Amino acid sequence: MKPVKRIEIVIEELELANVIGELDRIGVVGYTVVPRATGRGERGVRYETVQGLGNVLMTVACDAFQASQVIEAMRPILKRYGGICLVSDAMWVVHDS
Amino acid sequence: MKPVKRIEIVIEELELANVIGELDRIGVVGYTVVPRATGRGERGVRYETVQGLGNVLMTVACDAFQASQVIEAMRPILKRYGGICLVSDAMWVVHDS
Amino acid sequence: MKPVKRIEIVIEELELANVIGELDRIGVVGYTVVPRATGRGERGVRYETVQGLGNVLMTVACDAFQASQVIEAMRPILKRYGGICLVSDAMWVVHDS
Amino acid sequence: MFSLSNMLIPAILFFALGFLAQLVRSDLKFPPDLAKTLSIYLLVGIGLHGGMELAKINPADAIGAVAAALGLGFGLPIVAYFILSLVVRIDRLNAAAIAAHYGSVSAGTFVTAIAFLDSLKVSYESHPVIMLAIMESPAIIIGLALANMARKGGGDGHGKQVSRELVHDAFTNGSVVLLLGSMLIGAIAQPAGLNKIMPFYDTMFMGVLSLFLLDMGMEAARRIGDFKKVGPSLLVFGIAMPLIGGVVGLAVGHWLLGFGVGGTTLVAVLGASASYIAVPPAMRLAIPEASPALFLTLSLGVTFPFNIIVGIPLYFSAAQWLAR
Amino acid sequence: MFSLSNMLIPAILFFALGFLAQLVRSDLKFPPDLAKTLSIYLLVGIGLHGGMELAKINPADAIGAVAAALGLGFGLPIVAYFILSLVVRIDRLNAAAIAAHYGSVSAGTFVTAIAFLDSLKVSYESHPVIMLAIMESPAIIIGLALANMARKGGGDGHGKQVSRELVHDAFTNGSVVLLLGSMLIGAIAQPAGLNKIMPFYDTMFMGVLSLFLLDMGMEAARRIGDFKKVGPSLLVFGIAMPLIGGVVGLAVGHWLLGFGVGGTTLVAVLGASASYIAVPPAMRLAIPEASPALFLTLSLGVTFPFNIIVGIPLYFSAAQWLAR
Amino acid sequence: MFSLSNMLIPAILFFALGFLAQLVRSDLKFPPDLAKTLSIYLLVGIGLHGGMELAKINPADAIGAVAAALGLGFGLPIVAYFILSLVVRIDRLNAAAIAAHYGSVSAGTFVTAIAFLDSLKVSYESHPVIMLAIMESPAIIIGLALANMARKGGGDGHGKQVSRELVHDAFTNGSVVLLLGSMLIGAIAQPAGLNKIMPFYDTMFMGVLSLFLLDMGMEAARRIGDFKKVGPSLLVFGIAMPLIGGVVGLAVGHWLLGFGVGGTTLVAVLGASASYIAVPPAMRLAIPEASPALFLTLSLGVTFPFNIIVGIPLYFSAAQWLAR
Ligand SMILES: Nc1ncnc2c1ncn2[C@@H]1O[C@H](COP(=O)(O)O)[C@@H](O)[C@H]1O
Ligand SMILES: Nc1ncnc2c1ncn2[C@@H]1O[C@H](COP(=O)(O)O)[C@@H](O)[C@H]1O
Ligand SMILES: Nc1ncnc2c1ncn2[C@@H]1O[C@H](COP(=O)(O)O)[C@@H](O)[C@H]1O
Ligand code: NA
Ligand code: NA
Ligand code: NA
Repeated sequence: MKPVKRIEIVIEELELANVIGELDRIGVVGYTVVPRATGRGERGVRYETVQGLGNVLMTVACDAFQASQVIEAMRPILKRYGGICLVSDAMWVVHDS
Repeated sequence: MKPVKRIEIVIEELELANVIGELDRIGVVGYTVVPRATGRGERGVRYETVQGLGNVLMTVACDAFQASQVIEAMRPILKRYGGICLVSDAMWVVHDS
Repeated sequence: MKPVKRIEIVIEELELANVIGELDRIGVVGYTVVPRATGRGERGVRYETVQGLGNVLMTVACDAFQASQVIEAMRPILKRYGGICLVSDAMWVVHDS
Repeated sequence: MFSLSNMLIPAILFFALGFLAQLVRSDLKFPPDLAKTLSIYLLVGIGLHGGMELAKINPADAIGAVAAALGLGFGLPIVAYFILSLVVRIDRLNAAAIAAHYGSVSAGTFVTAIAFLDSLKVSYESHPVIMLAIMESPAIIIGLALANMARKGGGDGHGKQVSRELVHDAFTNGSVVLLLGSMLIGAIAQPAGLNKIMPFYDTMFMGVLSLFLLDMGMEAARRIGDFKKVGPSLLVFGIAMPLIGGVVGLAVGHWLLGFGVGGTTLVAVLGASASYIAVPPAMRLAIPEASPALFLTLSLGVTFPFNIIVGIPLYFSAAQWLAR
Repeated sequence: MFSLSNMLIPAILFFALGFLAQLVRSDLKFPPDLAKTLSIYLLVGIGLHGGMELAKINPADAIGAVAAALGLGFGLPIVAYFILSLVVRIDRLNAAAIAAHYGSVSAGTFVTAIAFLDSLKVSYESHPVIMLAIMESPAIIIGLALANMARKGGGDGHGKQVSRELVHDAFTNGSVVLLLGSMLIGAIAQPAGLNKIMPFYDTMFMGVLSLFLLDMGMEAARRIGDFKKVGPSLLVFGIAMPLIGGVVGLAVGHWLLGFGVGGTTLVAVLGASASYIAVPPAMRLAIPEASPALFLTLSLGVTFPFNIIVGIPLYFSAAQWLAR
Repeated sequence: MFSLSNMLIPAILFFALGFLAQLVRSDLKFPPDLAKTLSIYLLVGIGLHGGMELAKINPADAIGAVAAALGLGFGLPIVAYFILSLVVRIDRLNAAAIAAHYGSVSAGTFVTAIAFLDSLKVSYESHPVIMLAIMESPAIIIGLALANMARKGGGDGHGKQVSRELVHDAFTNGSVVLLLGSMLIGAIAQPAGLNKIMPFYDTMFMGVLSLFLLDMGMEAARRIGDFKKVGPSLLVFGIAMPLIGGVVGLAVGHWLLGFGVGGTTLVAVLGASASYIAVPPAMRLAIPEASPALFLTLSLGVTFPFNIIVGIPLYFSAAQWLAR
């Protein structure tokens, strides 16, 4: 087991490609996405009335250094399009140990 | 980034309106819901055989004070209808900072 | 509220029965599953092209002792079939207290 | 007369196929929303057809059927409740929840009965469709009332609020709205427009029903794992109660309403069938102490298959016997 | 002449049923993917039919319709933008986003208009289908351009990249691809093969449309909660703008293109309808500052129901009046 | 004779449309469950039709076809395995997994072949349907056996348990159950009932197939991104292997089973097609070391499109040539 940061992101489905692009740039390979989330925030209620306008819930486990880069990359996206990003600590049951 | 409580709730879809009502009462605006979760607990296996009887997974990020109110509001609901409520710490990458 | 371990597992849907079998063996009753997750990891992108080949996101809340057993049970599965397992701390708003 | 070959109607064979698929633990699985979609289609289809037929009859003529439906809907759950409390001897809250399921109806069973009658070229009255729509709701109210009595008033604030919501939900639940709504549309829409819509329902109806029953067969077989939890006396109830409801329905259809063999069979099916769409969520909200494992296993896993395979032909034979 | 009984075409009644179901807070809910599936079916169906018809006409003949579609697609959002900025006086970014919706079209409204004409046995030209496909995209480009102007160039790197993507998306969005693609298939596929496919579309089309409108009725009514946010002057815009677009469409259809009553009605509907499939995601990406609560409520909650219930019969009556 | 215009059957054009939509990066997307729903429909449809036809022939007559199916199902994956290990020279576990896909069959390809034959008004024997159902499973067993050999027994407890499960799954997987089940229903159900169900399948079959192929076209094009991972020699295998399987199928159909042009074409398609429904999950469980990126890209991204566009007309021309 090794300590990692667990980043949990809720964004509009439309923004997903954008966020994955940022992960690629940073060099973060792994992520998991749960589609079709609904929710409510400062911008009101969001559900998938129209393709692309629902939320997705993304989880990224990575080390602290990469996490800080992901966080910085998320700031402008969250500002522009809304959504949330929560960071917490977890232990990763690594595949090969 | 600011420290928040991350509340994770699993309840029957039918109860969702009820829980959102409690959040409204407390003044918690934001939440995210993942529909169509299945699961197993003290009351056996739950999946959506019938509309409304599946689980949903709800995540609420809020400050510690609101969190304690949400927790109190959840207790009677969990007792009556089952489900779980987990609370942990996280850092919130705030939109505007 | 009582402190618990929150285990978060991402595996291929096909493996779900296998993992639940391990939980049964260990004596862990409760779990929640979110189906239809997609993701990317060492084995490339995973989405449900074919029934059973998508990811599911499983959450298990249990005490530390059971958690360590679950973790050991997950290691060979993760090695063989891929996926991730993250462990963190949470407080459980217990039903009956 | 009824013979084994009547069982070989495709709809029933598809139900058996689904059941079998699940028994041999096949990985066959229908997308979760497919069953919902198929049942929306079936409800609208029955509604439109029923509405078009009902438009032809004298409204006064339907009053008897409406009254009978209300009678069955309010009466049968009370019968079921007493059997459950006094004979099966389960706790009152579970008894109330289960009773509500048996007082209500199963549109899937009703449609299968129609397929059965059609395959035998037996005609039937159009009134039972309106009875189907009406009988969805009253049992929910009775279930709630029985539970409140069992709780000696159940009068905390929460209970009262839930009661109000429940009564609202009972009359606005999706199946009722779809069925009554499309019945109304079938009755009032201009015929030219209806003629453009009906091929969608006429051409596909039996095919859709088959797929629906294939899925329901799997769902029913999935419930077998819970038979242990239900226990032998409740399992017997799951077969005895449809027989009781069926007999009451036969009597109402034949003597009270004066229907022919087809219509009487359909009223029997209304009496015999148990809800698995509208009532479960209502009872879950109203009586959270009751176990879904019990009421779902009984309605979906025992009574539904019993009615599809054994009940419908039986009620039909009885209706024929009455009509001799 | 048009009379109230024309309103009783089932498609519109099903829309009303969905609306009502939501108003009485029924728990009726369509699976989220059902609406998408139904609209894929409807788009392919219109496309194939349109393509088969278009194959019969002289390509040169269609040039006028194509030009008119481009004119409407580029012109109407500019009109809408000025009304929104100068009359309704909302901020420029929201104005740009809303304008784009009104410059584009709603396939659902178009199909309902076809159902309406069919129910009155009114024939129509095949050109409007190609106009429907063409008009999906230009308004997106205009919306983007207006937003860039409002931002005084909007010229940061992010903005430019989004612009490039948006122009790409405008021409490759799903509805456009489905519609143009099936139109092409309808035009070039061998007739024997098409004859095997068309029963799927001919038999089911009106039935599917009814279910689609049932769902859209619920969706429209769900938006009523946001009327407060939208405010009275925007609500008035949601009804005035389709009337303006409808009048422009009537003029274009009747005088410019020389269509008959049916074709003119359809062009009016193209002018009057607002997009709720292709444009919302495009505007969300292009103008994140604009509020989806505004543009979705206007297009889905106000203009769509207005066109279905009032607009279509109105444009039709006007087209009849023009054709006297 | 076969000419280019045969390519213009709508089903194939829709496949091309889906492929193109994905290539131009359109946001067109089918709901994930739609493809599953369509393929349930198609499997039941082929099954019912096949069963009704098979009911007319002498069971003894079908023994040859059954034996041939088993021969192909057990033989082809072994051929594929040796080509993959000795010629393409990939590791044995990936070779075993890929081989299993090519020994099994693709119902989607089979149905498209039927649409192709129908569009040319070429008749065909009913036996290939039963071969389709039979050929789903054996290759899974062979794949497993080859993998166990590659692992030198693979004999840890886990391996043995997985093997047992796999053999079970091979014979109870959803497609097999649906296909055999509806074949049986088609053969034994009372004709009056079947006649009520068949319009659902007859009217819609080709339309549903088109939508299914539209979706498969998108899915195939999505796989192009993985071509790099697959590498040139495996890509060549993805085209060579269907040709080999097609030739074997032609020989079996023409000489061994004595079928006409239509039936021979269908047997060739069975030999040539690779599974993408039943085998992938089986191989994922049995040989977790094998890469899904390889076997899915080959079967869905290379062989499926090759068969739809080039293979089917080719095998048909060859069958015509044999039948001269
Ligand atoms: N406090 C919160 N807790 C959980 N989810 C949130 C919270 N705030 C916002 N969200 C999610 O983020 C989405 C966009 O939020 P916003 O940009 O604030 O409207 C919402 O639709 C929710 O799904
Ligand atoms: N220990 C647990 N870990 C994760 N989820 C749980 C746990 N216990 C219960 N759940 C979820 O809560 C739902 C209701 O639980 P219960 O009321 O205990 O039957 C279950 O269907 C699960 O989805
Ligand atoms: N670092 C990560 N963060 C979040 N999810 C991951 C991560 N790595 C892998 N996953 C998930 O686990 C699945 C299998 O991972 P792998 O076995 O590494 O290919 C992926 O499809 C992802 O859904
Ligand atoms: Na009943
Ligand atoms: Na417009
Ligand atoms: Na093959």
